[in-house]
Amino acid sequence: MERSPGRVWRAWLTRAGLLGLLVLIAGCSQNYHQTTLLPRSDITRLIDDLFMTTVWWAVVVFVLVEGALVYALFRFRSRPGDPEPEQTHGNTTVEIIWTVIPAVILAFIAVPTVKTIVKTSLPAPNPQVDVEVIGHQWWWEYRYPKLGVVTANELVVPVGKMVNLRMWSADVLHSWWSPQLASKRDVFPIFNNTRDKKINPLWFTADSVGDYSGQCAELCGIQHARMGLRVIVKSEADFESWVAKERVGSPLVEGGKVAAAIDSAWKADTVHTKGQAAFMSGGCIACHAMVGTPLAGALNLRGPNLSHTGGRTTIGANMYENTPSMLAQWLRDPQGMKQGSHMVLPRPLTEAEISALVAYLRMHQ
Amino acid sequence: MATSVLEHKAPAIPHHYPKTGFWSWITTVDHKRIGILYGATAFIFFLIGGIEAVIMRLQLIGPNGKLVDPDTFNALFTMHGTTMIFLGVMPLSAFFFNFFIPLQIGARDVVFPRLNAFSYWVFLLGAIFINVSFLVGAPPDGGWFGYANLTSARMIPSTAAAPAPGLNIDFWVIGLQILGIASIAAALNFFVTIINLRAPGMTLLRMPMFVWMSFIVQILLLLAFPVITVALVFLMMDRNFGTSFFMPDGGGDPVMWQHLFWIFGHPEVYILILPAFGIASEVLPVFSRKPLFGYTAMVFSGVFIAFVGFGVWSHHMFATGMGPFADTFFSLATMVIAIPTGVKIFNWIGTLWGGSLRFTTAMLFAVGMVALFIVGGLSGVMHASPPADLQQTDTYFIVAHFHYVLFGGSIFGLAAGAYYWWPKIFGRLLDEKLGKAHFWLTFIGMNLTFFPMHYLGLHGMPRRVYTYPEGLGFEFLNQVETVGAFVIVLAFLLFIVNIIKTWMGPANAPADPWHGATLEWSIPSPPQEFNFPNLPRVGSSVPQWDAWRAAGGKLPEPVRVSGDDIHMPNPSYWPLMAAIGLTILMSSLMLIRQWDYWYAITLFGTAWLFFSVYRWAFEPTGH
Amino acid sequence: MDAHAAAHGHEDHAHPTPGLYGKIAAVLFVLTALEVLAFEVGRRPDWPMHALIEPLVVPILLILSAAKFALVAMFYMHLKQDSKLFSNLFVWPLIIAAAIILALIVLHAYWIKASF
Amino acid sequence: MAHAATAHADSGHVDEHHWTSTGLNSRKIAIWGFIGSECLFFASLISTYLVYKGKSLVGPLPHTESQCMLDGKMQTCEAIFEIPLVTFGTAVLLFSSFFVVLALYGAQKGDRKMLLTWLSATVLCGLFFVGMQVYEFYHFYHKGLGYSTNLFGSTFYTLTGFHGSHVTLGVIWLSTMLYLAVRGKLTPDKSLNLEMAALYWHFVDVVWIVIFPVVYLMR
Ligand code: HEA
Ligand code: HEA
Ligand code: HEC
Ligand code: CUA
Ligand SMILES: [Cu+2]
Repeated sequence: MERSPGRVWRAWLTRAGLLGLLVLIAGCSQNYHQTTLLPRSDITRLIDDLFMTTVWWAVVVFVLVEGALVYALFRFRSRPGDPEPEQTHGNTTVEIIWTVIPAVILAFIAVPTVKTIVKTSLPAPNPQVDVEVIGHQWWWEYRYPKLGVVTANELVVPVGKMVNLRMWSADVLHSWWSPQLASKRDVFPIFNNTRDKKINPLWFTADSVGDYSGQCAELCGIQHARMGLRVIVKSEADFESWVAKERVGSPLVEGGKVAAAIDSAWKADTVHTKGQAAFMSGGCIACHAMVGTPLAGALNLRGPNLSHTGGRTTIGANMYENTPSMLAQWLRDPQGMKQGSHMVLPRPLTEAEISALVAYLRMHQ
Repeated sequence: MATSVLEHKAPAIPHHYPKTGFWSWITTVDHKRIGILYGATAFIFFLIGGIEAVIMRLQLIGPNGKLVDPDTFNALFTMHGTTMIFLGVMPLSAFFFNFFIPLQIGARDVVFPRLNAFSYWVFLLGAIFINVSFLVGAPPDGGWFGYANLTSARMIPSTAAAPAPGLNIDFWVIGLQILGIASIAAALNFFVTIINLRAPGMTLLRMPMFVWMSFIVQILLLLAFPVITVALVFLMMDRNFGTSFFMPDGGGDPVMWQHLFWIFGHPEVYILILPAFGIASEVLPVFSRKPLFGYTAMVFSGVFIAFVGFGVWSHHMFATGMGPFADTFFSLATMVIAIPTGVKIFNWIGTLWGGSLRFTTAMLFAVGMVALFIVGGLSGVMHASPPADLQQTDTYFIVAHFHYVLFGGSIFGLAAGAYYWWPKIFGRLLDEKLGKAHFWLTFIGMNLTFFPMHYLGLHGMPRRVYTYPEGLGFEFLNQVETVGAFVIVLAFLLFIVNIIKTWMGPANAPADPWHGATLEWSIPSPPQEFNFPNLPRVGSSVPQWDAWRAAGGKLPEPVRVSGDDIHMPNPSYWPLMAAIGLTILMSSLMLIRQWDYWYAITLFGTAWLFFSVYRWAFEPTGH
Repeated sequence: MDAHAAAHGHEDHAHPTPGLYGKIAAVLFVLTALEVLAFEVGRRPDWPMHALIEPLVVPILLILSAAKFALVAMFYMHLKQDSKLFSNLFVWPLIIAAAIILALIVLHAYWIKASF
Repeated sequence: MAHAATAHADSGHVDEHHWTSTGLNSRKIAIWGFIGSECLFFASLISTYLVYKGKSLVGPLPHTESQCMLDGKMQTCEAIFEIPLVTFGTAVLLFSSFFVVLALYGAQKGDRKMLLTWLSATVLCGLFFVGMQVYEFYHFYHKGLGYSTNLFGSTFYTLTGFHGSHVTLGVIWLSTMLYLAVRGKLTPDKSLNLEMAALYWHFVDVVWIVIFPVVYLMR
C-alpha cells in the first residue's frame, strides 16, 4: 500500500481539481456519502489511483485534441474570396504519428490496469473476517459463518481488518456496491441444486470508522432503487461487543436457542410477551426469523432476520430511519412504504398489534 | 436477354401506376420513398423516446420523486433505450442508407426493391407491436438488455400485488425478434447493392465514405443479429416452455444471456455510430472545400473497428467476475479500438486543417459530433479498465458515456446528414437561422443534460433508479440535467418548426446547393424516380468535383428528363402482405401462456406469409 | 457485356464433372464412417487400440468434420472455382463464429476451475 | 450461360446494360451473404450446446445411463443417442448434397432427365432426413427426454430442431424448383434459381457435418 509521494500528490491534486470544479458547478458544498472519489479502504484506493491515471490521460488527450479541433475551426474559417484550399489527400508521416501516439498513451493506461487487475481480482490475500452476502429482492442478508451472526442490510465490520465477502443471490441478479469501501460485484442466483456455484468474492480493509452507504447496482425489479445498504465500520472493541450481542438467538448459534436466563427474563417482560404474541398471530413468523420464536433458527426465509432489529439504524434496506414511528408506519402499510416489496401481510394489523410489535422489535437491540 | 424463370412472360406493362396518393406509398418499391418512410417513422419514434426520457428527467428532478410509479419508471427507461436504439437511430440510419447509398454509388435502385419495401413494413409493424404494450398496460420493464433471470418468467415473483408473469417482457422479446428480421433483410439488400451496383469506374476505394461506413454496418448487422435472435429464442423458451437456458434452478446460467446479448450488443453500438461517422466524413470535406484527409486510413480504421468490435463484448460484464485473464484480454482488446477511432478523429481534423470552412448547420452538427464523440470515447476508455469499471458500471457515469457517443455522436451525425441532404431529398433547403439555433440549443442542452452525469455516477448514483434519497448530494446535478433535457426539447421543437416552415415554402433547392463532391449532387433535387438517366462513369472518390473541374468551374443545372424509356420495377403490395403475415406469425407467440390453441394463429400467419412470398416471387415486375 | 462474358467464361471452364462429384461423395462417406469408427473405439474399452484412440477422439472428430466441411464447401458449393468474393463471404463469418464458440467455452470453463 | 448476369425479377437495376460492378449475379451474392449470417446463428446454438454440455441436473443423458423421470417415477434410463440411425440419416443428407450438385449440373447442361432424376432424389433424401428427425424426437421423448427435462434436452432439441426447420425449408424450396423443372421452366439460362437453392441446401448439409460429430459423437 506504499504510495510514492508523487502519486499521492498527483492524486490529491486531481481530487482537488475535480472537487473544485464540482464546487464551482454546484455552487454550494454538498455531502457525498456514497462517492467513489473519497476512497476509504485499501481496494478502493487502488482503484482510485488507477482511475485517476486514466482521468489524467483523458484530460491530456481531451485538451490536445479538442484544442487542435477548435484551433482549426477558428484558424481556417472561410473568408470571402478565399481561393480553393490546397487539395491534400493525406500525409503518411503524420498518419503514422497519430496512430502510434495513442497506442503509447494506451500502454500507459494498460500497464497499471493489468497490475491493478492482478491485485484486485485475486482471492483475498489475508482474510480476517468472513461474511456471506446474499441478495434478496430488495434487501441484503449478511451471514458471518465463523462468528455466528445473521443480520440484514447493515454490514458491520471492524476497522483495519481484511473483510472477505462471498456473495450470491436468492432470486435474481443483484450487485453489491459500496463505493467508498469495496467497489462492486454482481451476485448470481444459487439454488440448492445449482452445480457450478457462482459465488463472487470481494474483499476490503476499511481504514476509518464510520457509516458508509451503498446500493444495489444491478436492475433487479421494481424496488431496485431502494435496495440500499450500509456498511458500518466499528472499532475492534465495538465490533466484538456487537458480535456478542448479535449471537444471542442467532440461527447460526445452536439453532437460535437462547440461554435459559435470558429466556425467563423475556418471559417475564410484558413488552416481549405481547409483542411475541402479535408476531405469531400477525403472520410475521412465516417470513421472518426472530429471537425467542420457534423459527428463530431458520435460515433461507423470505424476509430479514428480525432478531436484533432494534440495533439497526435503518429499515427497508436503508430506506427509512429505524424510529418507532417509521417502524409503525412500515407495519401499518408495508406496500405503501415500499411498493411491490415482498412483505405482504396476511391481514392488516390492528393498531394495538402494531404498537406491541414496534416495542417488541425495538427492545431486541 | 436471359431473364429469371420467376417472371417467365413478363408483360410489358406501361407506367400507369399512380405516382401519388396513399396507395402509391403503400405499394412503393422506390428506394427514395422507402427512405422517406423510414425517416418519418423513425423521427416519430425518436420523439416518443425523447418524451419518455423527459418524463424520467422530471421524475428525477428532485429526491423521492412521485411523478411516476417505480414500475412505470422501469418501463420508461427500458422503452426509452429500446426505442432510441432500435426505432430511432437504426431506422434513421436506414433512412440515409435507403436514400443515399444508391444515389452515391450511381445506381437506379437497390438490388432487391421489394425486399426493401418488405424490411420497412416489418420494421414499422415491429415498432408498433412493441409500443402497443403501453396500450395494453404491459410495457417491457427489464432494461434494454433484458438481463435474465429477471426477465425469465419464473423469476417474476407472484405476489398478491402481481399475480402471474405479465406480457411485458414478451412484448420486448417478440418485438425485437420482428425488428431483427427487418434489419437482416435490409442489411442483405444494401450489402449486395454496394457490392454490385456501383457505377462503372467506382472501385471499392473510390466509394464515398458514407457508403463505406454503411457497408461495414451491413456486415455488422448480418453477423450480430443472428446471435441476439438465438438468445431471444432461448429466453422465450424459458418464459413459455419451462426450459432452463438461463435459469440456475435447472442448471442454466444467467451469464450466458449476458454473453449472447453483448456479442450482439457491442457490434450494435458500432452499428449505431458508423453511419454518423460516414455522414461526418461526407459533410466535413464539402464544407472545408478539401477532400477527406487519409481516405484509405479512414476505410481501414472502419474495417478494423468492426472486426475488433466482435472481440470485446465482455467489457460490459466486468462486474460478473470473469477472472483476471478474461478481464485483461477484454480490457486490452477494448482499448485497442481507441486507436482506429483516434485515426478517424485526427483525419477529420486533418480534413479541416488548411481548408476553407463554411459553417452551415450541417457543418456545425458534424463538427459538434467530432467534439462530443471524443468526450464519450474517452470515458469509454475509462470503462475499459476493469478495476475502475467496477466503480463505474451500472452508474450514471456509464449513462454519461453512452449519451455522449449516442446523442453527441449518432444523433449529431444524423442531424448533420439531415441538414446536408434535406435539399436533395425534398428539393427545399432547411432554414439556416433556425438550423443554427437548433444546433446551439442542442449542443448546450446536451452538455447540460449529460455532463453532470459523470459526476453523479462517480458520486455513487446508480442507473435505473426511479428515485434517490436526499442527502447523498444528488439533488443539484439532477436538476441541472432536467433543465438541460428541456433545452434539448426546445431545440427539437425548433427543428420541427423548421421542417414545417420549409415544407410550406417553395421548392427552390438547386441540384447542388453545397458544392458537393459525390454523385447525388449531379442530378436534380429531388431526384427523379430513376435517379440517373444514364449511368455515370466515376474516376475518383470525388466525381462531382472532377466534373466541376473538367467543366472549368461551373456546371450547368441538370435538367429533368422524361425517362419514359427507363423501366423501373413495378409497385407491389406483396411485401406489405408478407410483412403482415410475418407479424401475425410472430404475434401468435405472445399467446403461448394465454391460450391453448395459440399455434392455430401461428399456422395461419405462416400460411399467409408463404402465400405472399410465393405471389411475390412469381409476380411480373414489368420489364 | 464484355465484363460478364469474361466472368462467365472464367467460371465455366473449371467446373468439376459428375465424376469428380461422385469421388467426393465417396470420400465424404468414408470420412463419416471413420468418424463413427473413432467414436465406437473411443467408447468401448475392449476394442483394439481403445487406449490409444480414446484421448484423441475429439481432435479426430474435429479434423474429420473440418475436412468434410471443406470438401462440400469447395467442390459442391463451387467455392474452389467461383469468385473469391464468395469464399470471403463464407470464411470470415466462419472465423468469427469459431472464435465465439471457442471463447464462450473458455470463459465458461473458468467458473468450473475457480474455487472461491 | 449459367452465371451470366441475369436480370432477376427482383432486380431494380433494369437498364439495357444489366450492369453489375463485379460481374457476379446479385442474387448469388445475396445467398452467400445470408449463409454467412446463418453461420453466426448456428454458432450461437452450438456454443450454447457445448457450454451446457454435462451440466444437466437430471437424466436422461446422451451417452450414458442416468437417473431420470420416466412414466412418473425416478428410474435408471438408458442413454439417449442411437448412433446407427443418425449415422444413416447423416449419410442420406450427405448424398442429397451429391444429388443436388448433379441436378444442378444437369440443369446447367440442359440435361432434363438428369435434372429431374437427381432433383427428385434430393427432395426424397431431404424428406427422409426430416422423417428421421421426427422419428428421433418422438423416440427420445418416449425415452424420457422432454424439451424441458434438462439442459441437454433443451439445447439438443433447439439446435437440431432449428437445423431440421432449415432442412424443411430447403425441401420446400427444392420442391418448388422441381415443380418448375417438371413444367420445363428450369432452362439452363435460369439454372441460377436452382443454384441458389442448392447452395442453401449444401449449407444446411455442412451445418449437419458439424452437428453430427459435435453433438452425437463427442462424449
Ligand atoms: C455509439 C455507441 C458507442 C460507441 C461508439 C462506444 C464506444 C466505446 N465504448 Fe461504449 N457503450 C455504449 C455505446 C458506445 N460505446 C453503450 C450504449 C453502452 C452501455 C450499454 C448499457 O450498459 O446500457 C456502452 C458501454 C461501454 C462499456 C461498459 C461499461 C459498463 O457497463 O461497465 C465500456 C467498457 O469498456 C465501453 C467502452 C467503449 C470504448 C472503449 C469505446 C471506444 O470505441 C471509444 C473510442 C474513442 C475514443 C477513445 C475517442 C477518440 C480517440 C482519440 C482522440 C485518440 C486518442 C485516445 C486515446 C489515446 C485514449 N462502453
Ligand atoms: C440513441 C440513443 C439515445 C438517445 C438519443 C437518448 C436521449 C436521451 N436520453 Fe437516454 N438512454 C439511452 C439511449 C439514448 N438516450 C439508452 C440505451 C439508455 C439505457 C436504457 C436502460 O438502462 O435500459 C438510456 C437511458 C437514459 C437515462 C437513464 C435512465 C436510468 O438509468 O434510470 C436517462 C436519464 O436521464 C436518459 C435521458 C435521456 C435524455 C434526456 C435524452 C434526450 O437527449 C432526449 C432528447 C429528445 C427529445 C426530448 C425529443 C424531442 C421531443 C420533442 C421535440 C417533442 C416535444 C414534446 C414534449 C416534450 C411534450 N436516458
Ligand atoms: C410475505 C412475507 C412477509 C411477512 C408475512 C412479513 N414480512 Fe416483514 N419483511 C418481508 C420482506 C421480504 C422484507 C424486506 C423488504 C424490503 O426491504 O424490500 C421485510 C422487512 C421487514 C422489516 C424491515 C427489516 C429491515 O431491517 O429492513 C421489518 C421490521 C418487518 N419486515 C417486520 C415484519 C413484521 C412485524 C411482520 C408481521 C406483522 C412481517 N414483517 C411480516 C417479508 C415479510
Ligand atoms: Cu438488487 Cu438492484
Ligand atoms: Cu461495448
